[in-house]
Amino acid sequence: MEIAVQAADFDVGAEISALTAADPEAGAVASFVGLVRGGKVRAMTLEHYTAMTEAALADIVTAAKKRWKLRAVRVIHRVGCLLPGERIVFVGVASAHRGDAFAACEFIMDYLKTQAPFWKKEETAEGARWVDARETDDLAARRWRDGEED
Amino acid sequence: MEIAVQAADFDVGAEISALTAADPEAGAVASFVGLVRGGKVRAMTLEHYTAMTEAALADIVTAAKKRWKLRAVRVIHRVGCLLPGERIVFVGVASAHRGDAFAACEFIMDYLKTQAPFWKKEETAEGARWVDARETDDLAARRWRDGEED
Amino acid sequence: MTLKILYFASISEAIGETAESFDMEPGMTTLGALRTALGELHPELLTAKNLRAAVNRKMCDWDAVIADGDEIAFFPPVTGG
Amino acid sequence: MTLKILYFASISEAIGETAESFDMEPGMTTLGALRTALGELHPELLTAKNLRAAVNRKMCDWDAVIADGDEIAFFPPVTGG
Repeated sequence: MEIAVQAADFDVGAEISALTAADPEAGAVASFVGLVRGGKVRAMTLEHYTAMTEAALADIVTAAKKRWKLRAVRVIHRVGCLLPGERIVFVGVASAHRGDAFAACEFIMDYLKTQAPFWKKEETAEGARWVDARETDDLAARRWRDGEED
Repeated sequence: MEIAVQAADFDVGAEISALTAADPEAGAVASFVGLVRGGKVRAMTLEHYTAMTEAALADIVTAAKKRWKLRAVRVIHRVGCLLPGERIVFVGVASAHRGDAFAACEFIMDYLKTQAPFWKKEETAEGARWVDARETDDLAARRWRDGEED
Repeated sequence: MTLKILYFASISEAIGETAESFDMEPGMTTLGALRTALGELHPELLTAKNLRAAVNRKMCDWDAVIADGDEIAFFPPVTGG
Repeated sequence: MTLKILYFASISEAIGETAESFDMEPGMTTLGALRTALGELHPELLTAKNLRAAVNRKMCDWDAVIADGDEIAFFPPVTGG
């Protein structure tokens, strides 16, 4: 399974190892872990569009595989209530060489941030509020379009 | 310790977790693992310039910290004899936001590939041979210079 | 035609519903037209900043064509990751 | 002046040494001049493709100035990572 949407935490080391297990051609693994930042936030709840989420993530992974030479991809996104310091998301990409792995990993994160149906609600001392989308995330996703062939 | 040059393997999951432990502002960790590729290679020996290696890696990390807003950095490079599938190098970068973490992680790998005094010797059925430097690695490191402010 | 309508996150909270069924007059066949029609019941759909929508679980622009039985979701810009 | 010379990887194998001491005539004070002088003992230093060098553990260009007591290393392009 390439994609998982789950309440449970995950084992980053095991996920990274699994990406290259039994694949002698995979010389490079780029990965990303996103965590709940602290500060004023006491807790965060992640809502998602259950029926659409995995398909949206699968579309993003398919686009990455079309664009770069990849050996294996893994995306895990947690939902439900998370505390500061907890992991939210994991993206791992294995490839023969590092250039493809780095680019695809960042591409998947940039598209996930603008295309995958998750919404964060933060709880602070002043109450709960839905997190605003960041304009920089739109810009990050858009920059991959300039280089598209099709 | 940010930098380690060692014969022993390392625990990728523990290294990634340590980068954000007790840092509530670190919301993003980008990391890279490089492994010995198989195929014709039976084993690989990594020679290095002991007195220079850690200083060279420290210079690369310092340059990355000057260029991006980073919370923590970890570089581990193994030396000695390694078998196909074994980990060679780990670079992990924690930051508040993912853009800085991704860029710095790739920058460190690109500079490590051209500036850190390690040399690989491969053993194949036809004998042992020193690995040739790849021109693409020079190009990868050079592209960071175009955007330099100084 | 009958549509299954879903609301998420701040949109769902503002409207006070997570799902409903909606019968639309024939002839109005775009996502944008649906938004306008539903907006008479839920003005939040008209005033929401950067409202997004999906047709049958694919994010679409407002000129997307919709058909009987479609599942239409309205939501704010996504904030996962 | 006396210099500590180190060789690594394929350069070390070609020359058959990993380290040696070298006395250089005064007046020849760049890395490039040292390479030329050492090349009389070890022609591999002149023929090696893309030879690299470090002065006191910093990679340097051939016009780098060297001084008595310096540690000079010669090696092929690095291939770690």
